[in-house]
Amino acid sequence: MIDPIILFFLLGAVAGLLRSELRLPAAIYEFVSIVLLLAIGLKGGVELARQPFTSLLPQMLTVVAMGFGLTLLAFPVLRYLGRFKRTDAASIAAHYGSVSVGTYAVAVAYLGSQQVSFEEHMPLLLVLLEVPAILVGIVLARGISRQTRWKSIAHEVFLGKGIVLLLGGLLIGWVAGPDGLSSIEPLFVDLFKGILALFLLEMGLIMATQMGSLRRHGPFLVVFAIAMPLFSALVGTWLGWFLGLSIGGTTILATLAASASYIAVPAAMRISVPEANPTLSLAGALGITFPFNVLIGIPLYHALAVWAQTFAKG
Amino acid sequence: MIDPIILFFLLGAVAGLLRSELRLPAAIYEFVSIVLLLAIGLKGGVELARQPFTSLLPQMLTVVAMGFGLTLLAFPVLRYLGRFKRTDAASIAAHYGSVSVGTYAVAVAYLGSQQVSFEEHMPLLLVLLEVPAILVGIVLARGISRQTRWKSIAHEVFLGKGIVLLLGGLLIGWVAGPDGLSSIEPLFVDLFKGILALFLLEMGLIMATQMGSLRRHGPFLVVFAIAMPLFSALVGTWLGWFLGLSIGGTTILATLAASASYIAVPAAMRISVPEANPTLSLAGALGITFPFNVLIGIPLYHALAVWAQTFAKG
Amino acid sequence: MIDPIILFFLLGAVAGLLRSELRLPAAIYEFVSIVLLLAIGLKGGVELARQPFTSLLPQMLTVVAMGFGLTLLAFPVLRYLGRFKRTDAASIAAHYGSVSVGTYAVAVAYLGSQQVSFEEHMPLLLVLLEVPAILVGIVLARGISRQTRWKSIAHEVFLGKGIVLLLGGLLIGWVAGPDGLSSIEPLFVDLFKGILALFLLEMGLIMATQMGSLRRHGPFLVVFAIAMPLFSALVGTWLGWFLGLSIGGTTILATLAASASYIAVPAAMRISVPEANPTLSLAGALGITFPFNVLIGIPLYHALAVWAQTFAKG
Amino acid sequence: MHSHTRKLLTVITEAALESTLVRDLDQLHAHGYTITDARGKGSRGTRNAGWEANGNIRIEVVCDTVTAVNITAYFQEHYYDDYAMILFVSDIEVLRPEKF
Amino acid sequence: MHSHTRKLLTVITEAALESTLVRDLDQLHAHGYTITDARGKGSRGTRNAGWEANGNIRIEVVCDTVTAVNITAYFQEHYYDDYAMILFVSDIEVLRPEKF
Amino acid sequence: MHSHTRKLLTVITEAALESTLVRDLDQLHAHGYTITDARGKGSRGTRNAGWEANGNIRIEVVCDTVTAVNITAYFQEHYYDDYAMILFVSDIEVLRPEKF
Ligand SMILES: Nc1ncnc2c1ncn2[C@@H]1O[C@H](COP(=O)(O)O)[C@@H](O)[C@H]1O
Ligand SMILES: Nc1ncnc2c1ncn2[C@@H]1O[C@H](COP(=O)(O)O)[C@@H](O)[C@H]1O
Ligand SMILES: Nc1ncnc2c1ncn2[C@@H]1O[C@H](COP(=O)(O)O)[C@@H](O)[C@H]1O
Ligand code: NA
Ligand code: NA
Ligand code: NA
Repeated sequence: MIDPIILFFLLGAVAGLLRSELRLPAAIYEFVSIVLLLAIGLKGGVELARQPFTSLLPQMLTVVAMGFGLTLLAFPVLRYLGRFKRTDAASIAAHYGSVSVGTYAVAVAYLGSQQVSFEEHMPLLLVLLEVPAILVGIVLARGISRQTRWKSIAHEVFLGKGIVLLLGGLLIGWVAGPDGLSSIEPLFVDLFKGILALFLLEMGLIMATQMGSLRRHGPFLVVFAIAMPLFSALVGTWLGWFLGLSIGGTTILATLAASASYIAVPAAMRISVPEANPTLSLAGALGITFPFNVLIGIPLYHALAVWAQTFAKG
Repeated sequence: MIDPIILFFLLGAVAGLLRSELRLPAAIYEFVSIVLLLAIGLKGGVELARQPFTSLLPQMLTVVAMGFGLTLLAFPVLRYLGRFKRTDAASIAAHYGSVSVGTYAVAVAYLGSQQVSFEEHMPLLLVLLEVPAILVGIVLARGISRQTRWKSIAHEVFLGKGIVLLLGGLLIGWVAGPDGLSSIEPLFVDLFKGILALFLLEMGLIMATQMGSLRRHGPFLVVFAIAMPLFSALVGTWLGWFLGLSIGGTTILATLAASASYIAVPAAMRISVPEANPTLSLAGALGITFPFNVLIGIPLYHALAVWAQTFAKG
Repeated sequence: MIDPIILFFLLGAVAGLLRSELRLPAAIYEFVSIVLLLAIGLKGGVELARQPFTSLLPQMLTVVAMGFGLTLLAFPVLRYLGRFKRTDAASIAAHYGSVSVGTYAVAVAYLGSQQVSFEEHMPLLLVLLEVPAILVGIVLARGISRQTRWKSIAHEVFLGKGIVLLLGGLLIGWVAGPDGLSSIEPLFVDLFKGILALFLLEMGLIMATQMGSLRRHGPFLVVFAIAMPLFSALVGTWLGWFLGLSIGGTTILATLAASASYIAVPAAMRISVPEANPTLSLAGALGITFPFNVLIGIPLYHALAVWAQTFAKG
Repeated sequence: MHSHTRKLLTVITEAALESTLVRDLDQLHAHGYTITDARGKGSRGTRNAGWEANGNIRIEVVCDTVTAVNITAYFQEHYYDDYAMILFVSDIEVLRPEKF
Repeated sequence: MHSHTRKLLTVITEAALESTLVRDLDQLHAHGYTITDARGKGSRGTRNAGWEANGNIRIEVVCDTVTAVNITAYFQEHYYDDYAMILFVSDIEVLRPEKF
Repeated sequence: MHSHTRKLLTVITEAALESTLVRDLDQLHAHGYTITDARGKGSRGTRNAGWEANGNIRIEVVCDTVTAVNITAYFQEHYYDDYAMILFVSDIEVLRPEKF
């Protein structure tokens, strides 16, 4: 059965495509994303408190390597098959090598309603995956030159809203532990799916605004925006199996790999690689990949994880 | 005993009349109304899933006829007794032939605290009642001419924020059903009355700003803004009895009939009948009719429904 | 163990000091403070309904006297020891003679997590304490002259957002009583600490912006902003003992005394004593006193209350 | 650096008109526009933006004289009677005249 | 279409002054005003609008020269010393001179 | 009351540039600036401010002619090619010329 939060996304998309007057004020969009980011961080942090940090190191390193790898793989495809300008190819590759927090949240909700459990420290991997793709993207666009202002890039990357809230939530959850957080659960746990529904309503509206630029940029981008997540999900599934993750954990890792950033990376690229046309990456990530993952991808990656597990066993 | 949400309305009204510095940012007002509209829609949709659609057809048709009828009745009163300009009379009539979602929400809260149950598909009737009055109002103001741009009017009417959210909520509730929605209940059900309280606080503040223009437009508008809802409530009660609704359902139908729109209709009239002075309808609907219904009307219509039921039986 | 809401404050402060891109939209800040103010008022109002009003009169009068007294004491210290201009000294004194609702909320949360109960009518004292310091501050700055526009000052003081919401909440809670409010509890009670967490996140961000002006205004202000609350807390503790308050109640009263206003008083002073430099009082109240109270003060005042109680008994 | 003279047309009107006016501007050959939310007071009373029906917008259009005259005339004919609206024009210097 | 010259007076100042200034404008015979929320920096430091006490507003008044001079003089006398405030005037063309 | 002529420089550009431009303005000797949030349309498409990456800001700087020329030149060199940005200058009268 279809999860109602997906229906909110469809409502937003339809309203947007029909040019309805419906708009969410920007302040509401920010409120909703702040609560989601904190909630995801907090949940992961509580879990981190439960396990020895070192036991997670292999997963952390693998995931960082995956972030580097996927970006490096996407770049030549975009540059030579897609014939994008160097800076555009680098920027799009960075978007797809990084992750989308909204997609992650939908995957969590999906697994919840399917009653599939997963390793709760996934938010840590989410944070880690945001970063490497940005660095690779900048180097691909600029080369490694003396001129690159790494200090201001690091500032842009690590002090952006998304990372600060996720990381902050992780640390708060880690320090406070499950008991400490019980008093703020009504906001950050009980309301999570309701607030996610509002977020998806807005995402639907935003997605609809990307349709115009999508048409302008031609079919290659559309194909890439579906093929790349499918490929990345395979990589993610394989790594999940390799790391010995549960079915749920493998599904999440595949979803992370398949998702494309539309918050942290656009902001960083706009400042660090301004020559890249931002509408290209956003049309792909928001106009195609986000809805694809949310509507089709996540259940698919789940099936893939089940299959991988069975295959591995038998 | 007085419902605390009414006290929030009074707090807002008093603060506004005393010219307090208290203001709710527009973004908050929008947030609060978006959540209310979705919540009302969702609740109705869940109920629709439970019953055969065709069994509701008679009620739906009756209610649409009521919307047409009340607007057509109000117009000559305003035009000839009230001596309003044709366009002003048409616009005010449309406001009173349509419905106010805020008033509906207060009626639901009132019945809840009185533990009176009602037919849960009322949100469907609410949506249906929004539309006919607007169409009648435009025709009354303009006549039926070739020039009327019906396409853009239809867009204005059906794709306004209010209808999209109510209808969207209805559809989501209908598709997802009661189980599907349980995960988003903490936002859309548990918080409903708290958010309604904030909405009414804001409505009180807005009402207070209407007092000035009310004074300017003279006593006829004040009398109309109380007499019309009383008359409409009688019609609504009679139709409720005619349709075999429960006491709660009859109360709601009377309230819907008695309430005057201040969101959908003003927006549509401003674009489609710009010659009509918007402060007239808003002074009536917000300055008089809304507080009248909320403070006095709803309990009265409830008593009326009880009386009608007893009368019908005995 | 440290309360997680304090961690949100630290997260905001660190993000602000590192110049992160994280910002809460002003509309969200207002939403969050409106809900907190109403929630605090409602809770106090419910309690007022339970006890005879006259039995509270001694406490009310004592607290008003404390507000006058602390402001009158702070003024000469600032004027002659701190060598501030007359108007600046008056304005800063008014900030410290009044109270901070945010600090109060943290104290309530602290006592809650320590499972220490307190007299629930404290919000009434909170409201009362806001006012006298403002009046004293204006008289100290201006003298009592014919020119002082007391009417507009009274408007500014009593119809500011903070007082209207606190007082409104008190009245609503008082009229509706505990049963009446149960339907709005999910917003105003269950979410209280989560919303307080968001508020403190924002307060941390705001505090960080005060650091610059703090550096400019030199060490006296820093010393005053710590010494004054410590002294006021002693006064508050002594009065709590004198009034026969419980340990929890004494802790709250000490916290109220120690806290410095950053909402009601700045707004009133800006209009009534415009010559006073607002950055001085804000740097002290927000940059030093608020974090001091939240991180160190409240547990200290609690220990003090325990000690006072034991000392009094034995 | 060489600069060129253009007109800056500013329209202050009801927020409800936003999508209509934006369509008009396109048809009247404005190459762009900028909108900010506003509140205010004029001959049609106070519009304090406390809620949606009651807000103003402030539209700016940088354009040549002919376009400014056309837009002014069109808006005057279609909206002045029925909507809260004021409109004024000032001279500005721009760098890339081909844009406007 | 015939246009007339008027003055556009722009005041940027602390949000806390809004209701006071609006009252002043009425008394100084301004026929209207438009307000937008703003943030900024000047000689009195950064005002980043992160919270209520720290926001700016931007007030525009279309009026004749005499009114502009009066408002400027009044504001200068009453607010320049104690509040973050700047004020500037430019020439504009309007269509309905009787309105301003 | 004696007034002096200065320049009002208005820049409309992507919100993402705000902190960068503010730093630039300080280095280019602007004595202050005012920022409002905006949305709009230009040669780089519609920017409707529905979400953070898609909003505009409107920066105003009151300054002397030299500073205006410097800022214009600097922005033109560094941002015109890669960012949605327009820039225009008008003449204004100010009261306290030493401030700007
Ligand atoms: N003299 C004025 N100066 C500045 N803004 C004005 C003036 N008159 C009107 N406005 C603005 O234009 C809107 C519509 O004006 P009106 O049609 O006169 O009600 C008002 O709500 C104000 O925002
Ligand atoms: N040179 C300037 N250009 C544009 N806006 C300014 C300038 N100077 C000051 N402002 C604005 O006016 C407000 C008050 O200025 P001030 O009194 O100089 O602190 C500032 O917060 C800015 O928003
Ligand atoms: N002709 C114009 N009039 C007013 N604003 C404009 C104009 N052209 C562009 N803008 C504004 O400047 C921004 C960037 O312009 P552009 O670089 O042309 O896309 C747009 O999003 C508009 O807000
Ligand atoms: Na990815
Ligand atoms: Na009606
Ligand atoms: Na105090």
